[in-house]
Amino acid sequence: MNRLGKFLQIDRRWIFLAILIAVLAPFIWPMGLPIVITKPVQDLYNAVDAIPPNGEPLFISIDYSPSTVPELDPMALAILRHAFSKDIRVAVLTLDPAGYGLAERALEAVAAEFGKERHKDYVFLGFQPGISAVVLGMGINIRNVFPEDAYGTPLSEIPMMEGIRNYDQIPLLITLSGTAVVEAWVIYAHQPYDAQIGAGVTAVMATDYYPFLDTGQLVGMLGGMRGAAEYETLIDRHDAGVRGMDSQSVIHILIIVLIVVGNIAYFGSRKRAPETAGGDAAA
Amino acid sequence: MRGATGFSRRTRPVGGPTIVTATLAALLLFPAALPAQEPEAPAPVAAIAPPAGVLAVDSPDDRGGSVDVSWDLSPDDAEGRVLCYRIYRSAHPDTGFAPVGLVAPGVSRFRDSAAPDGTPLHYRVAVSDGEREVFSASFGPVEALPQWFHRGRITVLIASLGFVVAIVYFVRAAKAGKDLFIRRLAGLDHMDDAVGRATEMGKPILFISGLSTISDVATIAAVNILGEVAKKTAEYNTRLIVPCADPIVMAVEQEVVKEAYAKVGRVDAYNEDDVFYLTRSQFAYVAGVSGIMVRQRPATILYMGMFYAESLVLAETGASVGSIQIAGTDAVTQLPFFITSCDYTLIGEELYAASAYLSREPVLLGGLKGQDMTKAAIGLAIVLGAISATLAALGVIPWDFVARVLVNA
Amino acid sequence: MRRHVPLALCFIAGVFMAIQYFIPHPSVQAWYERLLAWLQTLLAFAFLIGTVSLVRLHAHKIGHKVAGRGYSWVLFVGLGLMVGFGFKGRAPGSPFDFMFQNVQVPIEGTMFSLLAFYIASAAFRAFRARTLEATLLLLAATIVMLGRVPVGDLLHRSIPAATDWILNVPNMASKRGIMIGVGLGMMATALKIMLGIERAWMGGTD
Amino acid sequence: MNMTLIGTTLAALLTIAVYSFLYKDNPFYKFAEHLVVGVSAGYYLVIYYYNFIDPTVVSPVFRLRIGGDAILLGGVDWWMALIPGLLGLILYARFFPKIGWVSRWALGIYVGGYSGLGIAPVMQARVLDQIRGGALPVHALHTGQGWTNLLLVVGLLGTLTYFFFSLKHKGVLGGLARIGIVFIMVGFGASFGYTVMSRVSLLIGRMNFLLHDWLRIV
Repeated sequence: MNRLGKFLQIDRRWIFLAILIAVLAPFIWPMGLPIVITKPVQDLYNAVDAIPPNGEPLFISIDYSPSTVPELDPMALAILRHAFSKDIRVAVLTLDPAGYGLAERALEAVAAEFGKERHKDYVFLGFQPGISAVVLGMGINIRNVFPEDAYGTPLSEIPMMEGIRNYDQIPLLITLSGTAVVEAWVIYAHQPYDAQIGAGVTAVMATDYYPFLDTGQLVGMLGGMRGAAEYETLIDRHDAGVRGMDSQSVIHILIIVLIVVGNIAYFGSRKRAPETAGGDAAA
Repeated sequence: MRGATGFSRRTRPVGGPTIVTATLAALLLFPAALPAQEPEAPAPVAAIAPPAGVLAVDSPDDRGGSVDVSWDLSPDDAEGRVLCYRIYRSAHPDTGFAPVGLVAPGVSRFRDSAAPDGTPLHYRVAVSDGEREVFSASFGPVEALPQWFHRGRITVLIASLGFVVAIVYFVRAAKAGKDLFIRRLAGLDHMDDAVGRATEMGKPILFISGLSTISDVATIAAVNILGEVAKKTAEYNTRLIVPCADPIVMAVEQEVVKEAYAKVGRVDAYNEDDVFYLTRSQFAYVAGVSGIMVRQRPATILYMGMFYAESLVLAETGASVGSIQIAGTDAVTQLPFFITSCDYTLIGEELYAASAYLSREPVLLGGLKGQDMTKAAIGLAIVLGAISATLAALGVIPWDFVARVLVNA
Repeated sequence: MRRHVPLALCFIAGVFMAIQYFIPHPSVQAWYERLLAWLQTLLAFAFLIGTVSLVRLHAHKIGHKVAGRGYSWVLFVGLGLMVGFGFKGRAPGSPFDFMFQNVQVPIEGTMFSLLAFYIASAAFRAFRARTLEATLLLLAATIVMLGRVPVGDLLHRSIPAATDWILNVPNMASKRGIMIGVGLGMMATALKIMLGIERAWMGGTD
Repeated sequence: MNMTLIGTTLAALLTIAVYSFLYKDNPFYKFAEHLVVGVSAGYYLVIYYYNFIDPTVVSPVFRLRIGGDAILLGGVDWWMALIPGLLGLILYARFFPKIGWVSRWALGIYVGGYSGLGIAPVMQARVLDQIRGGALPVHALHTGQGWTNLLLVVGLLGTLTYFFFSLKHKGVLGGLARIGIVFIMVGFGASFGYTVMSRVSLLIGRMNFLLHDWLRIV
């Protein structure tokens, strides 16, 4: 085996070390690279922007758990900031038991930032188990599934919820999720009740939902940390999303360099020693 | 598509003729719209014009308790004088109206989802400019009723029935002894080798049936494959380890493995502790399975079923301990990772074909034939749809027609 | 009784759940909701069976003095604490919540983040332009990777557009095709289960 | 030393224990691994009990309450709550070999119910809607959109053909299937590339936790 061939057998722990360095470096030297806005993000932004102030509330379903916080939390914050800055009322709920604390924290933080009043400008409905049952139930009457808000106030006593019965009075519902919950919203809220659904998903789920954007089953979508960064750029409020994109750039380039170098080594070593081909089968 | 089951969100623009009609109607109907017991609405001279053309119908395709109300916007809406529309309901045509909802200006429809079933109901729509409310004529009677059939889903019903017929027909044909061909599925051809390799090396085989519950059809497909794999490991006397992430899946898989061992007469070799529950929690499960991989160093790892983000952690850990890995999943998002990290991967529907392929049971092969025929029909539908859309775009046939066909298809 | 009853129950439950989709009438929907709640409850009951299996496996390790049995004790402590705390109270700030937030969440989050390392090593190891298919895979991956980060925009103007095109055209076409195929496979398997053709779930007794 | 700090420190040490697995398997990882398996198994046992068994069975049957409402002993609601309880209990029959087969009754309902539940929505969302989305006009090949639509239609047909199992992939069918696999591979490459970002995001999140929440150095 020649030197190039040996490179292909390199201990993968060197790659791990390189990744670790790459993720830590931008923490020390921020770069602040520019962000381009994509259509699904612009669409979602426009949909939120079109909601009349102090009217029917924007619903945000915080359907993620702590494992996807780095990608989805910045989205929640950016959308909440957008809504509150335009005096749009917000109702937050969660279909993930682990999302309760996350939803509450994000909502209270941004509401305090804009001096918003609970029950007048925003409401936290809390968690209900049984995803499809909740989504379907909200189509009949929100009060059936959320008889009271997270702190025990009956919905009938919450001023901003007056007249809000089901999806017909919800101009837009945004689900933020790292799982297939998005599909539940599409199948059980959009399909039967024609609810307008927007989504914020992890980068990995995003490709899955492109067909739904195309068919109009989703109004718009934020994909991964970049989606959050784009939204932050649209509302002109840079935060964790934009910051994280620097680390992202470095690691993406590193992986591409690894692929390129790996292929050069592979073809170089094969010319001289053709028998080294094999090992892991290609697709 | 949209609007097939509910209202369109678009509001009607108020055109010239509409304004005239609405004003006329308002003038004509005005007195009737002012019942004596509604004191908050005195007859003003320069009042805003009430909405006309109020229409209330039982909401279609629902479980009852709901009425759809629509109206023509007040002519004053376009001038921005309207604050809101309030919808009133009563059991009588001209008394006892109570508000049931409120909508913003520019909106000309409302779904009253609290309507009592089976009672004659009357509706009125009042327009408000902030100071007073002006009522429309009442419309009625209308009854809210539950429906026994969801008309919007007739296409789904027909398509589903067609599919059932296709499957049943080919299953019966297969039972009758028709010879059925099945194309090669690369990963599964190596199943025997993979089991054989484990036997030679004296190392176990790890079978991971995904993280989903048995309610996921992919998990059931995995269980079917496990049955075939267990038969082989029983024959070769190779240890089969099955860590589960769902307790019901575990219960089912214990049955399946035990039965497979019994079938080849090796019930003594079955160890119930090898088919066990770890935890339902996604990455706690991954932590546990990764530990099993690095300590047991299985010769072969099979990933079959529904997978989420954990796929690559598992497959890379498996690759690092030198296992032969065969994966199969219908999780489109995870397929790229299995393809890069595993030796063979069953893509999407191939997972469902696997049990037929491995068992060669005629009824299962028949079902597969039925699927293929449906696929051919779908391909044809897409081609025909594309052709008619093209013809419409070229102006040969009207778009209306295509739209109708596509929406109802 | 052993074979026909479960198959009959399976058929009846399946047919009911399938046709309720078309019947909005409350008399049917009420049963649908009831049955759905029963199914979820059934799963909840099964958790005890699963936990018993886990406990038995590790009790076995301890009983037979298998190497590393100390870790089985660690597992028992974790399990015991959660169940003990859990039945006392689960509100935020409770010991149950403390364990969840400071043991389960960080370990799971960290396991998840290992993917950043593994995705790099997988790309390096497997992305070799050996065949046409493999080449397309690695080219598409590289372009999309560049297009997802701001650096890509700086490198060449057309990279984000190319990324969008790959995601919206070839990616969409293949995803849609796979989705339809998977849909057919799912429905066929579900149907075969209801009809009792596919019966591996009950041990495949035939 | 308050509880928050203790919690954060515990979480940070466990985080580092898991990362040590990247170097090699070691006692710290084994400790974290067994701990999290135990803790999470306990978590789900408790959560599922309180979210399902308690409200649907235990509360109505023994405390005669559904949610906040009282029910009658022996009434319809009471019996309806008893059924899932009995179904759940017969699952445990598997612990007694002689009557183990009874547990299949509950499994039958479970498996059958979920099988049936999926059929129509899958037909709607995964098949019919996708056919609608896939039938695009392919005229105007002098524009980008025309070609895009043509590719979408051809790619979709190719992918579908690839999943033909009962015919040999030869001739036209073989050609289409080949086109299909090309599209599939490009799609997979795109998914892979697209995913890198979310994985790195998670790593950034953990590093943020260690450096900011725990050590407070950034």
